[in-house]
Amino acid sequence: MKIHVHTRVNGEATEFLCAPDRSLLEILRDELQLTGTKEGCSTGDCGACSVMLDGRLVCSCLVLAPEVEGRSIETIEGVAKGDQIHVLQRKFLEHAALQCGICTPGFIIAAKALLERNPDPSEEETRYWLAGNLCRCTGYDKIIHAVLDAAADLRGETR
Amino acid sequence: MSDKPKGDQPASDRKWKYIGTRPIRHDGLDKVTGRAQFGADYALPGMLWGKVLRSPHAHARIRGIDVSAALALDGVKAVITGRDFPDVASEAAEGGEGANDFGDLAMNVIAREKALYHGHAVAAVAATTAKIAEEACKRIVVDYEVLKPVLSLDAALAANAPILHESARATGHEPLPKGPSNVASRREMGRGDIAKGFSDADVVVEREFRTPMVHQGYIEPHAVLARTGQDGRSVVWCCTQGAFMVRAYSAKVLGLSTDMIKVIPTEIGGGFGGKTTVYGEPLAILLSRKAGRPVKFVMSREEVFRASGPTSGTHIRVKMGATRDGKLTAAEAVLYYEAGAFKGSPVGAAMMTVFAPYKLANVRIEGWDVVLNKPKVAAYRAPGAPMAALVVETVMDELAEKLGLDPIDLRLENAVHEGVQATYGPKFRAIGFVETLRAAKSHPHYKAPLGVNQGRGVACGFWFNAGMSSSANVSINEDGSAVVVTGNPDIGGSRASLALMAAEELGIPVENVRPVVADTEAIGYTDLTGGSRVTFATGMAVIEAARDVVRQLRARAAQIWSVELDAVAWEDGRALLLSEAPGVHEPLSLAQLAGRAAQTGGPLVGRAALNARGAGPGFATHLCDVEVDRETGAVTVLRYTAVQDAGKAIHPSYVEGQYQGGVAQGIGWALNEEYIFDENGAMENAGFLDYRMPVASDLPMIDTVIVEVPNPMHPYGVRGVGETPIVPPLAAVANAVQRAARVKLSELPISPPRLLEAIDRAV
Amino acid sequence: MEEVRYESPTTIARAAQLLAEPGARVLAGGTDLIVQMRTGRKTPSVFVDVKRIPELAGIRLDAKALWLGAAVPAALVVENAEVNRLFPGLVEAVDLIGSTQIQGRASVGGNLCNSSPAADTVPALIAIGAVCLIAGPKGERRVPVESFNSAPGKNVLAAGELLVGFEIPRPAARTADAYLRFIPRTEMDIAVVGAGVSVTLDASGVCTHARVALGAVAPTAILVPAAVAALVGSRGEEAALARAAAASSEAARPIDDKRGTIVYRRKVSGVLTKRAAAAAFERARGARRG
Amino acid sequence: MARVFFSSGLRRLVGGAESVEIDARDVRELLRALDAKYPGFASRIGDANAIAIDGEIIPHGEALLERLRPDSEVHFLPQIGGG
Repeated sequence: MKIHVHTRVNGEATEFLCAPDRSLLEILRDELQLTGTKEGCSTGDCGACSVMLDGRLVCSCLVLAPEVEGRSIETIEGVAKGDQIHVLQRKFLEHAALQCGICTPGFIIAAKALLERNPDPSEEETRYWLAGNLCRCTGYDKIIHAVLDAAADLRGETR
Repeated sequence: MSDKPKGDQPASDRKWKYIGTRPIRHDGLDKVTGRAQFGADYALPGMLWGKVLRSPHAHARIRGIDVSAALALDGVKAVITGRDFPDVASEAAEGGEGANDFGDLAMNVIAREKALYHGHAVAAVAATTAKIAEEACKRIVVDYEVLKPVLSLDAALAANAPILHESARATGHEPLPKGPSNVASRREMGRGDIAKGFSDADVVVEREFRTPMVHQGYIEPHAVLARTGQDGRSVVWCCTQGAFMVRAYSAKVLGLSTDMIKVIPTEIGGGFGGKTTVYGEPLAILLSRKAGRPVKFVMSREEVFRASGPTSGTHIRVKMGATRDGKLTAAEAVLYYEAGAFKGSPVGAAMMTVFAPYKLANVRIEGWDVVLNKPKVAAYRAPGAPMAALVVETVMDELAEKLGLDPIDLRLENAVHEGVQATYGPKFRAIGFVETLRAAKSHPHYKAPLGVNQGRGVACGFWFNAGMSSSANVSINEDGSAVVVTGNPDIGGSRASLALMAAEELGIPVENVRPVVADTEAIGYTDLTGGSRVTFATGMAVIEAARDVVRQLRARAAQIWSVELDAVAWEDGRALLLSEAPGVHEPLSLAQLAGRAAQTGGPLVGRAALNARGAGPGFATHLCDVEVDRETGAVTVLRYTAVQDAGKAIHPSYVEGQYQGGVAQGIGWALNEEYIFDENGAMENAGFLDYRMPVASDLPMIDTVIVEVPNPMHPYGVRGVGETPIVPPLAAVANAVQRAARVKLSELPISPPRLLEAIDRAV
Repeated sequence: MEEVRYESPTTIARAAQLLAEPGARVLAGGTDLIVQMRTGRKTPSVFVDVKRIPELAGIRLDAKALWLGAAVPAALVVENAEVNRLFPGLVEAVDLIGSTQIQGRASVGGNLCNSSPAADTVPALIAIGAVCLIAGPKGERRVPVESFNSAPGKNVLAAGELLVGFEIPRPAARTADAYLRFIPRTEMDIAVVGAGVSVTLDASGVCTHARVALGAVAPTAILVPAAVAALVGSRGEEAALARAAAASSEAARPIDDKRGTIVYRRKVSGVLTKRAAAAAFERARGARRG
Repeated sequence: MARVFFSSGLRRLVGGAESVEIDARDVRELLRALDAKYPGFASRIGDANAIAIDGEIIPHGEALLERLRPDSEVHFLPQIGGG
């Protein structure tokens, strides 16, 4: 039997029907058409499906859809506010921190979670925090630079 | 002032306005906001979900398939097996990558008489939900006669080995196996007198390595959506390196004419060569035709590992000799490459690249292409070259140590340059190998001190780079902005590079140029994104198309001014009159000319279609520092510098990105990545957890040095840069580990247990 | 096709009732269960989401012990200052469970109940003498962590039983723990070997009490009494650490698999025991009264 | 006269020659001349999938009409794939 789930997605009250064993990722992509959240493995090993669930960074492939009843979700589609992109998004563009771009939404969500709790992370802290996000194109170099630069920017420093 | 377009000047003399700058890529905003649509992001009304039933045996004869129970399941709309496909004759596949054969390709897409690897597609289902399709697959009954699988090169070559293809015979150069064997081909190449070369040597070093099958590891699984109308015409959305390749290959596998299939390339989430052939595309087309509804297939990560195209496991022996003063006298290599279930490993390219960086008069190279019960290999970034370079570069390192020479000096002594005859035959044109060696030697990294249990490795690499066919249109909008249309899926920022080249020719800001990747019916034939060819070859087409439209713009201005075409020049986005009477006619801007297009003959569209010749080879020299934990065998990469000749870097950020990405893949290949098979041929680590690709905390920053020795055959001097970066890292890491741990290695990956064993053995 | 249900009880009693149904599975962080479901290794018919049961969702410290709810996500444990101060080794182990994303969901209870021999928190829990609090139809019972798992994928929970949490005794004075694991990468791997050590020192720095546990080298995590014997009475000097290392290598009964070989795991069991013990001694020397 | 080089693997097809000079204006003429000189040559280089003419590597199927200069150097090569 399908379950009727009420949740908030990117600040908007949202409801959907789902089979109990469907993942949040499947609901976001296939039911809510929020395809910015990507699927790379569905086993929690690549981070492409990263979203915020009640302010916690999680892999949406490892959340069952009925679990989000009454909770709030933030996806990549909610990171830019109106016509203003987030500093991280701007820094990813400026640093050429994406090549194919499939991992980018997950990295931006994860990096945003990092900077919200640690405004001045070291390179090592950043690398370990982002270790659950796989990128196969960049060697991570430009991603790490982009995140550290965004952090500096958010602290009001120029690097 | 000249009466000719700037482009006719030699690239090295030219003053660049946009080339070499780092604009934000045009597709970037969509990709950082989640709007960009990749393969799995498309959906259509009435869409069905496809699933593939895959062989649970690595080697089995298929005696029969009963799909009735699957068809009886509510929600199942179509089921197909090998019997639904036409027989496809053996024929070399053009326009793709590597040595593909259409007959083999068809059998790889779906098994016929035999399943040849664990994961080989046997049947496919389309149903209203993915779950029903999965359940239907479970209800298909396949009658297998399980055969003994062949899982290693040694097993494949053994006398009395089980034979994968009973009717196939080895091709190439004698001596060849008589009768059926798992040898697809054996070739030899070389020149000079090997025996004399080695007898002239003061030092001879021989090394042997085994490397495992590894995967490209793109983060986006293969995905396809196909819709077929009652007229039999199909539209296919898929993430591929080549839309025209998908069209041609699918048409061939399905026995259709090319015009029956239109392929719309989606954004692509990485490929590295792995998306240069077809897997689910023909299945989706046929299912959508049978079901009369759109069908979508998305591979799971496990399917990507088991049933796409990794690259070869290898067994390589290399012997090289040198005089006391460091001159190479002879070199010999024997290369065995796994092709997977069907012939066509990249051993040919390996034979040609193995000694390519060095001047050698006496060479002998032997290459074996061997089939076994593993997935059919596909291209992976400089296919065949990294493993060959691993062995040669470790031999070079050992020669340097034995001769008491600096490892870069030894390479400089023997490095190829313009005019030298490559070991694979032809003479090199202008190349930048020596320049990369010098830049590496003078880099601060090379002089930095090393601590206890630390070591520094040097290694070099070579890749040919490709040209091939490309089409491009450059059209001018009514307000003077421009659109560049090409047929190459953008895998790493190529749109920005192509737009930069058009901007340079047109003389307008790159932000005013929109680069577009077109489908197979909106642009002329274009070979796939691969072989490091897009910025080089498609770039050449874009430059030509832009020059075509510039010629038209000059003609329009000449018409307006009532002067001859030769009297009009194009500079900084404006037509200028080269007359004796300056000030008579104010220059006409691109916007002004565009606004008067209707008045002067109609829309302004430049076109070019070419088969690009003159791809310039790429050379790289890499430095790698590691630290070894002698108690656990763990290796930490401390510092890495990649130096490579780009000819001319169009968008330096994306050139650096190619260097860094290739290095990261190479480090993974060197240290941890491998296909692990159980005794029945099932891959044991078919997921990102145990197929250990580098994560962010595994790597240091990767320094890059872009050397620019212009390619004389490209109007801007461009060389491809995508593939060369993965050639040196295997050896750079291995050499660093060998020096840090004082061991000799003979196998990849240099995983902690393997290294600890080597350390314990050496003590 | 099977119909699947999702339930999110708010009481232990209701959870126990649901868990008595055939095919019922506890859903805590889901980071093991959902993967096992996707790969077909487990086919739950009822998901019993226990995260809305207050007893399972909290961390509480009193004079006697730390009470850790079974479903508390790893991130909350790692962020808890008191847990960090008292049990740095446990935090090290919890912090190693998967990526940041996994930490947002995975729980210590789930790590134990998945009954993998390689679970990182298990040797760490054993080293600090943690006790499992189990509720079920027949009431509550207590089981030491080292006795909880019986074989890979198997544990002492009966139908209808549920792990509520852990009671972890407050450490005595000059007591500290440490946990180390070996993986081929720096993150995102399953332990090839894990070693948890806890030591208590007397005022002069001599070890009076110790616990040493190993993971990933036997069907379940194991205690190593011989390593304890090597440490007790020592000051953590090189020779004692070497004896403890040898004892761990001797005690390990590993298998060859895709993650490591027998020879390798034996050797590294010793290396990690030595290193974790050294860290525990170092910490205990500086540790204030628990 | 274009000079054609034979790598060791091909030499058994041409009586051991390392290279020969052939009078040909394009690759098609060259292959005809080689086949006349060494009967069966053209059909047996099937696995030499690319031809290098003055340093330019061209897939076999595309090379037939390629012009040769009097001083051209020609090599037969295996096929290369790119990633």
